Amino acid sequence: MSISRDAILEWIKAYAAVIEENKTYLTDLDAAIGDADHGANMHRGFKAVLGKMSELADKDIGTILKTVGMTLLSTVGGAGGPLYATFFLQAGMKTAGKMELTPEDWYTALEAAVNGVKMRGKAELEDKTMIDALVPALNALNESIHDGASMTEALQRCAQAAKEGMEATIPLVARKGRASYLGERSAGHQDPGATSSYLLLKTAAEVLGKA
Amino acid sequence: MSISRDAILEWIKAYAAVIEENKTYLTDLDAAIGDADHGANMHRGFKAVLGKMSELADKDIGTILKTVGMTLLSTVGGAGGPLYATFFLQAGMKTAGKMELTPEDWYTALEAAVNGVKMRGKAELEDKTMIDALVPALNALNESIHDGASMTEALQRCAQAAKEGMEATIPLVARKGRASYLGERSAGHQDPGATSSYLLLKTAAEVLGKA
Amino acid sequence: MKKLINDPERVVQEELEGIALAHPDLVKVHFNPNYIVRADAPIKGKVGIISGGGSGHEPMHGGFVGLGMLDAACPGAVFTSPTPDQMLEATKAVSGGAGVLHIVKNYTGDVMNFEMAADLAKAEGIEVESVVIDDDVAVKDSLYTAGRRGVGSTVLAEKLCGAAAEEGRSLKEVADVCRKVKDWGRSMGMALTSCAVPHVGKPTFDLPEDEMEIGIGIHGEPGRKRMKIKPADEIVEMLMEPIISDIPYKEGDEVILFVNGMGGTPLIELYIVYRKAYEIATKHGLKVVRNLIGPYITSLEMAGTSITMLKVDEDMIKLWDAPVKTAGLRWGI
Amino acid sequence: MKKLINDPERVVQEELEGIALAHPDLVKVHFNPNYIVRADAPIKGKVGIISGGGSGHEPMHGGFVGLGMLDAACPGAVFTSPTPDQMLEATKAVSGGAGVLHIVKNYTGDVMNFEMAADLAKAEGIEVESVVIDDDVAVKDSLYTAGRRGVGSTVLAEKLCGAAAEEGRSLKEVADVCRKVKDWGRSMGMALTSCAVPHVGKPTFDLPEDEMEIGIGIHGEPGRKRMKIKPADEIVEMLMEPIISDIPYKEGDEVILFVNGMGGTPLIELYIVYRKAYEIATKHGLKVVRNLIGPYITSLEMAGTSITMLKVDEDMIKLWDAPVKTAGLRWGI
Ligand SMILES: Nc1ncnc2c1ncn2[C@@H]1O[C@H](COP(=O)(O)OP(=O)(O)O)[C@@H](O)[C@H]1O
Ligand SMILES: Nc1ncnc2c1ncn2[C@@H]1O[C@H](COP(=O)(O)OP(=O)(O)O)[C@@H](O)[C@H]1O
Ligand SMILES: [Mg+2]
Ligand SMILES: [Mg+2]
Ligand SMILES: [Mg+2]
Ligand SMILES: [Mg+2]
Repeated sequence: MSISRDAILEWIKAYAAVIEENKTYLTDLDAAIGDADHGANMHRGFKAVLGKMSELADKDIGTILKTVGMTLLSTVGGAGGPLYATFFLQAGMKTAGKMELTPEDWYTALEAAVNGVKMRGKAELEDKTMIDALVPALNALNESIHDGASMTEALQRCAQAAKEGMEATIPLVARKGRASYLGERSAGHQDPGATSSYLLLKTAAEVLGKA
Repeated sequence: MSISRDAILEWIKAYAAVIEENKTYLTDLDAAIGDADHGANMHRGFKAVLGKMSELADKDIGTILKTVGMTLLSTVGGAGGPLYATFFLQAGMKTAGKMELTPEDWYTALEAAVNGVKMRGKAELEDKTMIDALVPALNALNESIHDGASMTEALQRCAQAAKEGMEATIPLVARKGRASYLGERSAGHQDPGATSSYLLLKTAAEVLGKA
Repeated sequence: MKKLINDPERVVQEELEGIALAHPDLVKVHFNPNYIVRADAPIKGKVGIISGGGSGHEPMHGGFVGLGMLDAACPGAVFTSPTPDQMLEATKAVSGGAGVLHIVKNYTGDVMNFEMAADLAKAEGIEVESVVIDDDVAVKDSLYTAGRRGVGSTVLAEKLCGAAAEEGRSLKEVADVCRKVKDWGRSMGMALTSCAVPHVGKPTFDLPEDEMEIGIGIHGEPGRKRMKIKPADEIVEMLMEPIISDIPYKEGDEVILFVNGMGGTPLIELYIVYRKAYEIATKHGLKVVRNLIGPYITSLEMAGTSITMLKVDEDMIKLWDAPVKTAGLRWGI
Repeated sequence: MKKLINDPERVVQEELEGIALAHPDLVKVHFNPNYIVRADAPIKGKVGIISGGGSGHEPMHGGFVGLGMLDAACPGAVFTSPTPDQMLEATKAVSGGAGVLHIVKNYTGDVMNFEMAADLAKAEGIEVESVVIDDDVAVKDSLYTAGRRGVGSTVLAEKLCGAAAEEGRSLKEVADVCRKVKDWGRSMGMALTSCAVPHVGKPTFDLPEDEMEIGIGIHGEPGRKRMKIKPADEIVEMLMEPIISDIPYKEGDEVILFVNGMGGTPLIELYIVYRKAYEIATKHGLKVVRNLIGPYITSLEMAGTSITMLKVDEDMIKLWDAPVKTAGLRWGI
């Protein structure tokens, strides 16, 4: 089973809808330990991405992902903007010219994306950032592929790991991003970026997994 | 029966205490249709007046009342300041050199005081100001004296008329002072200046009436 | 309502101490009676200009003392007009022999106290002219009432008269500039929230989360009417319409457009207000030749805005552009 | 929380339209991408200076564009750092051949976006230096975290660097001035109330009537600790102590003392704060040689204050006194 170009477009569209739905939720999470804008930022970005959909109708996966990245870069701002932009730009580099992705291709793209976020933000595991959702998710995907799991299952295990990583941010004291200014007071709250990252991979499981 | 110098000092001291007690009440009245300072203004003024009491211990009534007026003039400010200052300064002029007052002297002093307030503020009856308490009070005092009432009774009828005048300000639409900016919205509230004027004459009845 | 103060009774005293420490190059602060006076006062041969009023409207008036604006300011207690002794002493302190102008805002207390001070100063041989600013179109004008309040035009009058005095004009000429501002300036304000007088400690009025007051003064007085809150553009229309229709401004008239913040409204919102006010003025054929945007005549921490429009002639524009060096307004020097 | 706006999504757009109408003599406003640039940019041979950050801190940064300060400012959405394309275009618009300085506040988003913009500008052949201001002593400094936030020193850096660039200094020299401010400036803030981001519509945090937040940032982030509200003098001590003990200021050091309003705090209170801050600085043997008092780096309508102290040498005092002509800060011209 592979992931088609159309499925990728579906994923992006579905995620834009998920963001719209979770805008207030993400902003509320950010209000507790940040500056109350993560939902609005992501929403502004993915609304702009939706506006690009028509011009992407016949493009390859690399172009689609790079366009998403460039659009996020110039519309989101804040920390989330460059990080998610880098995520999609890096994934787009690895998928340049491709019209469909094998599980291995998908892994390679996700790995580049996550490394891009690490490189850009210099956060480590347990700094209470999106890295805490992305890295376990990437590892879970890797293992699933090695275990010979189906694409659907691999994507589900990936999303499940992201969810656990997101939840594991709750007790952490933030060391990166705006929440770090709070010191000990940041403990007890779920990281908004880890949450939007989990939602991205959950949407992937839902949309790409049935492809 | 006459009013002694000491009784006048007692009256001023008693009124300072009444103002202290009614500070919040007067300010609340002023908050509704003015700027929430009448209580504080009068309190500041009469606190300063109390500070002058020792130097007035052996002075005549005229000097006492003029000192009260000058002190109010330089400490109260707002509309209340010059009006009450004028009240006491004018009363002081009419009582210069006197060590006690007959009922007629008291009437003459009060008449000059009320005329001073009228001249200074140019308010008419029913403009919703202290005039609405002072003028009926003055008239009642006049009638009582003509009726041959006792000093005690005359002062009581004077205070009673001030009270009725004060209450009659409630339905009025203000035409003078800060409350006039409210137009129709000033109706339904009791005028703070009329209230402090009533309290002044009520204190006079209580203190001077038993002299 | 929370405030950065130590003692409600000492707010003005401590503020004045802060001003004295902050701006010794510009002003001297005199205590008891309280007034803020230009560091180099009196200036021989120059008309002195003083103003004053209750505190709580900062930077007005103390922040406008300095070259090209006021010679002295008399701060009263919060929202309470100052007393004649302050005004008399300030008048004497700035009297350089050419007379002194009193710029008075039309409130019963201010008018009476300044009147008494002017009488006392005249008795001491100082020539005094007084101009009473009454520009607030929210208040119905009538011979039988206290008339209109003095608000935003006061700031513009202080700037223009200050420049005229600095140029060496006579007391009558400086007072004439002030009378022009009085005649040609109109204002109206609104509030989203009340302010709280320090010694009262609670908001002067209660305003529900979805309501606003239109036609507010600068002392936390309730406005002319209360209504559901509206978008900024509609609010600006409600303020501009009575201003424009009050004076028969003619097409082609040049104006200074002053969008004032009441204290608690951020600058970002004032520019949104300015945008619409400019559009409305322009649509009426008025030419906005100068502007002022910011919290200049405030009402403690009140959220809201007032708009002032002043018709100007060439001379007034020249006076507006002249150098001014005060803590609250500065350019050209 | 009530605001004078039309549409939460259009706040920045309409504010920029207002600025464009208000200050055409000082700035041009470019839309899409959004930036505010000096009317006379680029200036040949002069180092260009740009800064930027989320909106909601007005007058910073847009109000500081003009002669002697910034060449351009990039406003992001409210409290959200702007994007690299804005910064790139602004960099190109102010590049006069002598290089461009990016003054960046230390927030992850600002740093990353400016980094990407600098890379893009360098790729287009423009020499860029970036200095990241991180002066907030409320935040513990550590190699393993995002470090300290950039707050009040930014305003002072923009003034001093602007003057240095105006004098014709080289990119490295202007950046050196900025690094001095970064090294010698420290700040700390507090809030009495929260602010509300327009599109959220409710306060970012809830603060009971008798409590305050100490160590607040400028984005409505909660502070380091919450406590019962105290008299102003005690609050000022709590802010000054960590500032003074963070840099080993020496007796006799000269400083600029900057008392900033967070947006909703009236000037009268800032002078009460200044009074105590001055006293504390003086007691520590520091000489307050210049000051700045007012709302310059705000957090929407938040009530509160921040104090910044910057040690200065003779050159920095000269740069401070140099003429500046912007909507938000002006003197000497
Ligand atoms: N250095 C970093 N590396 C990875 N993720 C980060 C980093 N800094 C912040 N983040 C993520 O960004 C999220 C906040 O994004 P957003 O609210 O859009 O930006 P900002 O913090 O600038 O307002 C945080 O919840 C966190 O997950
Ligand atoms: N022109 C006037 N004549 C007589 N009394 C007046 C006049 N204007 C105001 N007052 C009285 O003054 C009172 C308000 O006093 P106060 O609150 O101390 O002054 P301010 O209105 O300046 O704040 C009013 O309630 C009214 O009774
Ligand atoms: Mg955020
Ligand atoms: Mg009053
Ligand atoms: Mg008053
Ligand atoms: Mg942000």
